[in-house]
Amino acid sequence: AQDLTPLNSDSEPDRIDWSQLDATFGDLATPAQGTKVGGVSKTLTNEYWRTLGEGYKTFADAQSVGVVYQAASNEGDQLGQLSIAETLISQGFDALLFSPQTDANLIPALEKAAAAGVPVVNVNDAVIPTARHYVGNVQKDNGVRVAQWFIDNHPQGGKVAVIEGQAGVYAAGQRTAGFTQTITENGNFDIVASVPANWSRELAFNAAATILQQHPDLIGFYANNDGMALGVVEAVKSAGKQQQTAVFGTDGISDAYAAVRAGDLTGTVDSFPLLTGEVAMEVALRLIAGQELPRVVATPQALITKDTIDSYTTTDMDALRAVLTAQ
Amino acid sequence: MTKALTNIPLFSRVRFRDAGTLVGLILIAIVFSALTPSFFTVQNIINILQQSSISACIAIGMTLVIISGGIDLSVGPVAALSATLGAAMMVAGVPVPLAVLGAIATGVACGFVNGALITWGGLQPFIVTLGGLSLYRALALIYTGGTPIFGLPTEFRALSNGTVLGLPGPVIVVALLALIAWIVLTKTPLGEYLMAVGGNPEAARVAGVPVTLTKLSAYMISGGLAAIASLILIGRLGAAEPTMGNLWELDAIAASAIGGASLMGGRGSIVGTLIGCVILGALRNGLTLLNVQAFYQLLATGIIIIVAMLIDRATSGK
Amino acid sequence: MTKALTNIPLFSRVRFRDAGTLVGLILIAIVFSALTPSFFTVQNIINILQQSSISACIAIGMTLVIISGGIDLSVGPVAALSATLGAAMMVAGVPVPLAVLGAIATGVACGFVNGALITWGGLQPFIVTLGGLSLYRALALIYTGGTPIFGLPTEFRALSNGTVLGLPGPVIVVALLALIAWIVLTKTPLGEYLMAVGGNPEAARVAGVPVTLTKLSAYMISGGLAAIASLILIGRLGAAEPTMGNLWELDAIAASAIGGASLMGGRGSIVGTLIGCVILGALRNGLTLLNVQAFYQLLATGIIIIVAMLIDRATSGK
Amino acid sequence: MTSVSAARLHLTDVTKSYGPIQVLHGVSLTVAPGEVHGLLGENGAGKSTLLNVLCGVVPPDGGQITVDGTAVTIARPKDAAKAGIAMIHQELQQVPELTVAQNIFLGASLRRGAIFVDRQTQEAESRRLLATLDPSIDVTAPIRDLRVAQRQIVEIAKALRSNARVIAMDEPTSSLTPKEFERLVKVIQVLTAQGVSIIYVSHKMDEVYRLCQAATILRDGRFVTHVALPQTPLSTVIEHMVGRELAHAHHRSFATDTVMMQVNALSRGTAVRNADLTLHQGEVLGIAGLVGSGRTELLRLIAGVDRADSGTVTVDGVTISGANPRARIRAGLGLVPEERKRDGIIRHRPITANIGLPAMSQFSRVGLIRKRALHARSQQLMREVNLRPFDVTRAIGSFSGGNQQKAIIGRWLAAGTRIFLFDEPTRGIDVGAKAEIYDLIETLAAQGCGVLVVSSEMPEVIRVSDRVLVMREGRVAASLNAGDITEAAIARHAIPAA
Ligand SMILES: Nc1ncnc2c1ncn2[C@@H]1O[C@H](COP(=O)(O)OP(=O)(O)OP(=O)(O)O)[C@@H](O)[C@H]1O
Ligand SMILES: Nc1ncnc2c1ncn2[C@@H]1O[C@H](COP(=O)(O)OP(=O)(O)OP(=O)(O)O)[C@@H](O)[C@H]1O
Ligand SMILES: [Mg+2]
Ligand SMILES: [Mg+2]
Repeated sequence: AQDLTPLNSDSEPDRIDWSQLDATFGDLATPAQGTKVGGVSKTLTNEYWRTLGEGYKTFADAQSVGVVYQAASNEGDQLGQLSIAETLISQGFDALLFSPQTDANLIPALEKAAAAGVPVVNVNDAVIPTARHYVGNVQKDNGVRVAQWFIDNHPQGGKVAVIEGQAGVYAAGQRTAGFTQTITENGNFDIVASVPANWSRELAFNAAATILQQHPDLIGFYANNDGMALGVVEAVKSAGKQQQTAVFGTDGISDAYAAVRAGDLTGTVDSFPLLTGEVAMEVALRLIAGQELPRVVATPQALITKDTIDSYTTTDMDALRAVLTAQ
Repeated sequence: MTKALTNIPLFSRVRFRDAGTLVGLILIAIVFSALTPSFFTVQNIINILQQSSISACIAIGMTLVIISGGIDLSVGPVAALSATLGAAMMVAGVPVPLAVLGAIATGVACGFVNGALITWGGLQPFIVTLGGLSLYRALALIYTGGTPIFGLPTEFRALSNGTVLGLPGPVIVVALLALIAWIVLTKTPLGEYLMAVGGNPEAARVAGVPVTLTKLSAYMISGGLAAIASLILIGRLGAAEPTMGNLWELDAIAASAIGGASLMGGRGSIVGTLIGCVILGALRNGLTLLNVQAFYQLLATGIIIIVAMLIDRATSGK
Repeated sequence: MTKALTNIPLFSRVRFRDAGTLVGLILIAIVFSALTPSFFTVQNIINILQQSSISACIAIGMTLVIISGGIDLSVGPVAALSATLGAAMMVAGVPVPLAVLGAIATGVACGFVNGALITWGGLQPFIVTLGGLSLYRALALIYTGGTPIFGLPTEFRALSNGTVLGLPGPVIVVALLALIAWIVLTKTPLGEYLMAVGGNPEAARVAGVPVTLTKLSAYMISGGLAAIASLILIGRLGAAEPTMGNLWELDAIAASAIGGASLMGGRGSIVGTLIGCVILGALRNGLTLLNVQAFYQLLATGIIIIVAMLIDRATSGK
Repeated sequence: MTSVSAARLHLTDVTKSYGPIQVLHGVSLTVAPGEVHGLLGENGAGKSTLLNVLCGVVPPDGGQITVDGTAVTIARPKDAAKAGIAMIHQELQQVPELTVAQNIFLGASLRRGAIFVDRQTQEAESRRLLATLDPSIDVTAPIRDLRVAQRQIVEIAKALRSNARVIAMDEPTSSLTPKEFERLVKVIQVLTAQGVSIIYVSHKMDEVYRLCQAATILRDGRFVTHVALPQTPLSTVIEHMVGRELAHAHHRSFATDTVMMQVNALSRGTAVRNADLTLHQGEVLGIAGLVGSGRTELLRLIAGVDRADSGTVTVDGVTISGANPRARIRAGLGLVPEERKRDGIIRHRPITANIGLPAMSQFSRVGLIRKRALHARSQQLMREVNLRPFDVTRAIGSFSGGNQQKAIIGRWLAAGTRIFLFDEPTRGIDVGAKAEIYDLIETLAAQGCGVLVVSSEMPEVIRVSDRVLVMREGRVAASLNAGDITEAAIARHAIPAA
């Protein structure tokens, strides 16, 4: 693994879009009988990761492949996740899908797997620099898309605020950076606050209430995930500013969809966890079959607002694939 | 002067003790007021009170438990479990008062389990409630499958979001609860028992204090208050999440300690704890108003907790 | 038989105490072995030991602190701060031994700050280290700007990843540290002092125990061990992250308590703590092998911590 | 002997073991109505355990209890209260943060309405109970602000609160002065006149002879005999208690002219003001005074436990710079504190650890404790003072109070201390051991050590001292030399002028 340059999933040149897999590498060969794939997720307390797991499972079921999907007990249990990953390796899987808590915490497991000749795919979020295979979206792009919406819809600019996730977490940092850079470059906007709420709906609510009170003319919030965004929505509502203040989240969980439909949440950046899960499983199976794939397989994401929501159905994967491919 | 004060015993003594905590709060308020004009406005003060009300609700229960010589690390998960059960009932159409009672009963039941393991099981409170921290969280997650419960009835949410005389509902509810807790602690036998059980369990037992019952009550009250806090919160947020209440225990313990409770038991004050909650709330609020960057917020929180304790110690003597 | 045993005093008394914890571990091992054949294999046992080694390193320090009547909630952030500083030095080309010393010195220094606030500042350990929990984390984040430090020298990483006689390096290092801690606790004046200070600080002072120094040592050792744990971990990971060490304190406290330490101070055992760590490690390993879903793992963890304590209490009498 | 049927209280065949160690071997006790009944025995004889069984604090393994002819089962403290039995505990059982009144009514608070504590009535009632004992105690002050003697008085008041038919008093006067004892005598007389029975445990034989009509003597957890008092001579009683005859020794002096320690103008607040004293080699210097006269505080200042506002302590001509116990211990000082439980013992640790604590460096080599040497030395020392039970590896908390005291003294013997600071050294120590401790003090003096002895027992001060300082309101009011040491002289200097 020494020959690999440290992976930056956002800028790695050796990449392919998910939609090009079939076209470039042909249809997936039927996996051998008894193929087993293990998944290690960040946590199951977040719908995003549960849905990703469902993606693994639906795709694996279709191919009659066994899956084990394990997760740490919470989003901060880094050593626990490592233990789980190592324990899985010792059980002899044909491929592993890791969604690490941090950039580094699963490295020993990755190395162990490499030593055992088991392919490992780093799926989304934190990026293991030595990962040979990565499937996921561009974290920074989440923030960029929301910033773009503000630029498009409020050409005259205005005050905006960011509700950040846990300090020091990769995804939180990237999403915030994407938003902040894009909107600052535009020059018309003023980021009046960018404060952490540790992925907590309650803290997000409190922070938003405080910010709104200090800046009654705020035109929008960007929250690093949907849970926090829904907390912000409540704060905006209780301040009676639904008409004036837009609220965006990230992840595209079902509650966020419902809130967008209801007109509470202005939008969310969906990175399609179910589809991402399917793609990741497909990549794993292709690797087991011995195919040489590019290092990064990029998965889609889209800004979901009331206007676009109907085009992204979340249940019919084939339809979704079609919509996204068409873009 | 001081002498005269301390001569009017207990009552003034308690007041005097709480004065140290108050000084800490005032200093923080002065600093933030100097740094940002938005801090010291009626609106923002109400805001701080509102934001502190949930943690105050938890911290009141925690203070009683700490006074009894224990600790309750499981408040967050207990809150989550009560909230999700309560919310599920409401969504299923159970009348709001019944669902509220159900949620509180859940919290009290969890407290009872904690207390039973500690008293009859003879286990250490820290470890029992550490186990509870996993256990109740797991139950909440399993029950909900990990997804938040939405769609709470508006009449329920009105309680959390309404105001009375300009004060938010939660502030009034928690103020009432605090008053009751204060009365219990300072005016009823249970209060004496709590102090006795925490201050000198052997003496309490010898004197015929119902030690087991007293400890059980403390954990049950803590569980019940956790449930009430969770109800206030879901009323405000409109959703009951199984992951809610993360790290609430640390906030509550910090508030109790800042307010003068001794983690060795036997000492603590409801008024002090309330001030402690407001200190923590004001801190968070002020840092947000100042738009302090995440890392530095963490830094400031750590420093201010320690400095508040140092001020408190310096002013309250000894 | 039992009578004969307890007549050989102190030594056997301690052993007897730890036997309770061991029974818990054996029961867990039996259950998992029965449920999955992969559990009781040499490879998997080494695996469990390796996974427990880091938490054991932390828990040893925690046990000493707990025995001295304190608690150290700041171990995780102290580990993160030491690791990032040490890693930065290595990456900057400082010779590995020097960087290692630097990291350990950082941990010890953090421990000193904790201890100083507790002894000279007269603050409660819980609240000081709760403040430290934010403070040191913030320093680590600010220092690194929130990004991990990669590119540790291979000769450094070899220490963590090598094996001696089939045992992983970390296991051997931690076993050595545990041996030293055991000697310190049971065979040296410092050990006596820790027990005395935790058991009755005032009497210890009157008897000429250097109370301040003893407490300081406990926190400094805890900080130093946190740093060593962090070095082992970054050796394994090949990177130092400012966010590492999350929730380590709870694991360490749980292990100490399972191993028989009293959170009131004055009592605890290194052997017990090590067994406690292995219990927690075996638990996680076994549940993963059984492919128990995350929520149910959480449930099992909570239940097993409590059951282990109940077994322990039942077998060790009183 | 009272007939069983007419007895107020009748205990038969009470047995009790702690683990493998049997503490009570079928003890019986009978008390008549209105009788003050002594319960006598050496340290560790089982007196407290028996009373604790009676009061439901400790569950017995066997035995019956009859009160006024009815058999009662006492499993919890509440049962004892219901049966009309109250107890004054040897170890003060109080809650430091609660007020005097709250402590007196702990577990039985008076109510106003259904839920509120009636503070006012409790306080008035407490004041009434304390009126005869010590009216100066502020019933609204938290217990932690009270001195030991006052706490003990509160403990007595607490036992009086419940109008019990039987009051068990376990060394109620261990930290009281003769004057306070007199007040207690008055209270007891009123009680017995009302038919209340009292079980009185004390190591102060003069008190026992003064108060008791009869006594039960225990030795090693067994009933030895029942004696009528004061008919039975003291020597016989003591012989029953200790199993041998005690030689009556007289004071011997070993004082020299060599100054060992000099205390100059030591002050702390109003507790100790400008205290000077000189201690010579081989001298036993007694310090007498009323409760609160500052004796304890003076010793604590000398021992470095509390920090002095001003003043110096000079040992062998060298002024000790460090104002902490460690520095003073290094200079050869050692304090046997008044409050053993709070300042003396580490409960869960064995006797050996408690003994070795100040002398760890002496008992270690290359940083490791020589456990064997410590064990051997502890055994030797504890054999000398006759520790009971003789097991230096047991936790000190499981020993009777008197035996704990022996271990604390042993601590300083092991540390090679040259200046001993004894604060009420025989508090709670039996007659046999008392004599042993007097001998010990004499031996120390003979070896050239200097000894300061604070004691509220006048006979004790007179018995052991070569010279006596009398303290009054924090000052050293007088220094009495050999010929002038009498109770009258001490009292004259101790009592403040009106
Ligand atoms: N909790 C305990 N565990 C083990 N042994 C105990 C315990 N309490 C008391 N003992 C033992 O029981 C015996 C009797 O103790 P007890 O306190 O009744 O003596 P006592 O007659 O009151 O002595 P003293 O005059 O010193 O107060 C002693 O040998 C003591 O060591
Ligand atoms: N805990 C305390 N709180 C308040 N004052 C105290 C306390 N302890 C001692 N004092 C005061 O210090 C002075 C000296 O008390 P000290 O205990 O030294 O006297 P003593 O002669 O040893 O009496 P005792 O027989 O009670 O031990 C007294 O005036 C007393 O009121
Ligand atoms: Mg006794
Ligand atoms: Mg005294």
